[in-house]
Amino acid sequence: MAVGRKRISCPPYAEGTPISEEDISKRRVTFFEDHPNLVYSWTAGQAMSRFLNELKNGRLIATKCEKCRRVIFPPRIYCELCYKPIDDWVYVKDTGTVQTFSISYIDPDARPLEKPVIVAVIAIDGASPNMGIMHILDEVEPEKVYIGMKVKAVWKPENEREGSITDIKYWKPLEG
Amino acid sequence: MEVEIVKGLKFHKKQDVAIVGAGMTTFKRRLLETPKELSYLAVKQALEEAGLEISDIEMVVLGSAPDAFDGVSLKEEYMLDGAGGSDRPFMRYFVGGGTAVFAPIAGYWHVASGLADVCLVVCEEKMSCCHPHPQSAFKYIWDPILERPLKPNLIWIFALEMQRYMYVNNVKHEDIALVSVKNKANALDHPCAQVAEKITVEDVLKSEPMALPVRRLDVSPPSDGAAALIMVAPHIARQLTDEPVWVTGVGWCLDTTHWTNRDLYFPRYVAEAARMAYRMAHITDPRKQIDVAEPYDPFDYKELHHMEGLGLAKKGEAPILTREGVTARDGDLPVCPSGGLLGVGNPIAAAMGVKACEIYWQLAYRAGKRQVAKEVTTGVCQAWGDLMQIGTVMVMSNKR
Amino acid sequence: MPAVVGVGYAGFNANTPDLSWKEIMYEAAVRAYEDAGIDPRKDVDSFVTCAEDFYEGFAIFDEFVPDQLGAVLKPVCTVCADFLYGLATAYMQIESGLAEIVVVEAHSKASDIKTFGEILRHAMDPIWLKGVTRAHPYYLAALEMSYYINKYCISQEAIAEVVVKNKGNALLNDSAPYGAKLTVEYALKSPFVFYPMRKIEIAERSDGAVVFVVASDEMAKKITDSPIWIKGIGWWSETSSYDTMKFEALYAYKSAKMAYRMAGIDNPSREIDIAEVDDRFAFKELQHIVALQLAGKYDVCELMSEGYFARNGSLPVNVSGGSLGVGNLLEATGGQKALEIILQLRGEAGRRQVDCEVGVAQVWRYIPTASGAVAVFGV
Amino acid sequence: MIEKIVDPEKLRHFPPKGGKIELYWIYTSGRAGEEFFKNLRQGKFIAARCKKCGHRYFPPRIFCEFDFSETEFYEISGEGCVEAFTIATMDLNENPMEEIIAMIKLDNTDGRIIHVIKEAKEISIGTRVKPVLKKPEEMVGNISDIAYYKPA
Repeated sequence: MAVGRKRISCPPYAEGTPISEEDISKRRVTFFEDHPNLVYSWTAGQAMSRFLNELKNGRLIATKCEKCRRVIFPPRIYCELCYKPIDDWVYVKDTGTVQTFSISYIDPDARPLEKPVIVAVIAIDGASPNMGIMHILDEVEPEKVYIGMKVKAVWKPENEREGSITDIKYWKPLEG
Repeated sequence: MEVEIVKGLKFHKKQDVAIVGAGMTTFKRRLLETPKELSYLAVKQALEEAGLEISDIEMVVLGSAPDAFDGVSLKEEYMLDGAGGSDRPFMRYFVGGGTAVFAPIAGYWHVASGLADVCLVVCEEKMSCCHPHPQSAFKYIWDPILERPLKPNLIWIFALEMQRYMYVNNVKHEDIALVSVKNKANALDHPCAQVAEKITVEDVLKSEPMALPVRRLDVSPPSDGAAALIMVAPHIARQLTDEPVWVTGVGWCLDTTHWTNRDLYFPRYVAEAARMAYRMAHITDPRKQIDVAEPYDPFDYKELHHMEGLGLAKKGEAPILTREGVTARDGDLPVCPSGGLLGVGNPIAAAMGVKACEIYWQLAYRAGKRQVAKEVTTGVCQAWGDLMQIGTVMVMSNKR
Repeated sequence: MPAVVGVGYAGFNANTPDLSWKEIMYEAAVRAYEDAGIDPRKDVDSFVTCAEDFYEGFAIFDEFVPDQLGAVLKPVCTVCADFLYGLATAYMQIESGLAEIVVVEAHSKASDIKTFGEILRHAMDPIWLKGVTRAHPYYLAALEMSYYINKYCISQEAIAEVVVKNKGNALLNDSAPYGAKLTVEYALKSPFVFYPMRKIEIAERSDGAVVFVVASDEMAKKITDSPIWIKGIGWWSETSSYDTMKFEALYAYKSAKMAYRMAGIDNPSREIDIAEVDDRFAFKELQHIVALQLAGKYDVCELMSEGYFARNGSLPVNVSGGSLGVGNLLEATGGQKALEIILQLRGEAGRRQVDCEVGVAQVWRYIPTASGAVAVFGV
Repeated sequence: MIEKIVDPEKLRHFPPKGGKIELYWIYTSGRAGEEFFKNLRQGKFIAARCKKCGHRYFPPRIFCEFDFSETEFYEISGEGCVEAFTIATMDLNENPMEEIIAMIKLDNTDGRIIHVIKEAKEISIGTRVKPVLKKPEEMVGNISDIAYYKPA
């Protein structure tokens, strides 16, 4: 064991070497660039397979737990609170209530968007309270969105649906 | 049934845990050093402060957030030599952003279980490797079936939570912006700070919109950096110093994956984690018993949100405390005296440097210019991570 | 001393198109809770999951853990390592008084990965190694094999014996998708994909999940009549880079030393009755047997040919079929190995049961690493 | 309980054809890498020696992983001999290819390099090899600046 701790008044820190974006683009520092081809195809499993197949039919499906009497959406094959298998499938409506929302000016790579996107958590009608999903709102001015607003799904035409969450194009206000 | 009856028979640790040294690198948007080199630099500082050699270290814990930042799969194995993991037991823990406080919690049980007497905790993140933008890595935190096809940005989830918090507690953006103003100013005294500056509430409210209500200055920047902490058993601590800082409570808690099924206005995962840590540390009234706090502040509203989760303020009260200056460095309850992530930078896991390390330095009276005005005995640090899911809390005290 | 009081598993199959990664974890967890007779929502203090981001295809896998384990709003954490590291974490949490019952989980959904080679390559040192070649990263194991067999004069036949033995053992294991009845001659005809490594010596991937319920001393005695004690546990990292590696499985030697010391084992080759070692490349089994001190480095080939490590031999190794028979379960590999030891010690291994009281499970963190863990179990 | 879906037509994978992680990474070479690749442009090989224990690292690094003391850089020839080799016949995507990859012990160091061997009629353990560098104007500052190794 070594000698013991130093008496210091300021915390120890080490100086890194800051470099800029330009140092990279002008190759003033050396680096290795890699574009790996990392590909996955996730097994949707029991709950999500049924959910995706129902989306193709233009319907939203949830599951039900008889013990805690919840209608669970998005569906899963277990009730995570009671820790038991769920009891049944139930269809829920394609309308809901905005729980919270945001107006996004950036895309996933943090680049500015030309037209802002409105994103919201929508609690689905027919499911238990707070059972929501995240989705996009449209056909509404950003300033006009409010928490508690009723919205309705706008589906893609039947022949364009492929069993994906994007089969719902967006959600729009239920009333004018 | 039987389990319930048996519970609580044996619930004690093998030994107490003390912190004797910490170190960190400067946080910058882009650093030249490799992840290995960054870890090495931070470890070296911590060893020097503690007065130890690498050969004294028995086990190493690494905390590092997504592999997608450094761009190396199994990245613990890649950087273990820089983190001092060569030729010793070495394990990495990872709970998203919560790692910043979770890694020291893991270090705690390495020592408290009696398996190690000297444990080195290292946190590192090099976010600048990831392109087109460090934020792009967060595309892959979303559910691959329900959410990824919507092309979400990380900021969305914060904006949604912030909106809900403002709505339920009736908080104005002006009050939230005060946090950013306070932390960025606090960071002026931090030698490692990346974005320390004097700004005003107007600057925040007028800054470029990202995902409203979140604006540019509400957000902490992506950074590169590393931090290290040394945790030891009491008999080692005694040899090294008269004033170690003791870990008195730890807690962590993970909420459901389905974040859209929860009311986001209150972080119940932080509340649960805090309950666990406070019970261990015998804290019954956190607002009175805690002298200094470092809640996780990647966004300005998050500091308020987490203060409420930690029980340092009642629901909806945190903005008022901030407005009244209670949380300033010279206030009654200094919060983020380091400058937090908003001021110093946010290299996800390496944020340990401004959370766990900062509380250690404050309690050891070694924080230099950042030392809070009041006398301190107990401090709490907290981090948060995943999809609004995990709370990790650690309570420290300079009295055993 | 903490003990394993319940085990559950799902799989192991080459593919599982009917279950998502969450559902496969759920299946294994339900079985483990049933086995231990506990309710996860009430009784469990802490959950540990073992996962690597890029094996799953997520940036933060920790997010997707709690619901299916019954761990909502409970202490849950992720260890970025193999199942045995998770077991070590459970051990420490119990010994430090943070928990009395801990659940450890690991799983593999390798069939969701479309470009396995790319993902392995992504783990290489980006500055000094990644850009060298576009060859499949198995070449790294082949280089190690080349170094190792040359240094210790390991014969091709001994390595073929490993393949024949493990794939043969797998025929008695209902959850081993890669069992086969082979001969050494047949194995030696398998083409070299990475000379000196043959195709048949590389474990294929498979899906599955393993869940253990671990309890403290007192708790284990109360809730079950047949606890399997974790007598010792060790984990160790040698180094991260190929330039300082010894290529002698030093990680296994050191982690075994740690585990043996904890378990009070002085003479492993006598005191251990059964072993499950990492055999994701066939030569690794020989290397690991030596590192675990179950045989001398110059006798191991001979003992292998004599049937010393066979199911009915003196020291059975990889009775489950090993990874060559069960498949490469990524981070659940150690789980499968520990599971086999638990089943054997409990006397629940069915047709492949051997007589044993102390068993050891060992795992390596796969290419490109030199880290691993060892656990010693006893009745 | 609900009925299990078993019909393969109804069991879904998502995305059906596979989803790619749309990221790429730029790794800076770090302090030691910077020193190495800048010298390589002049045709020089750099290794590093631990100031305390004397371990001679290749690839060079700024710290000794065993005693955490600093290192100093020194020049080496870049030549060495083959310690282990493999003939890879399968590429990343499991398509056929053929390439000799060797682990080479470099002279005057305790370290190694893993690289491709070309222009070799036959190879065995112990074969002496030397590096073939790209032309300075083609160098980009990463490991591919060493084009390959060939028998000396």
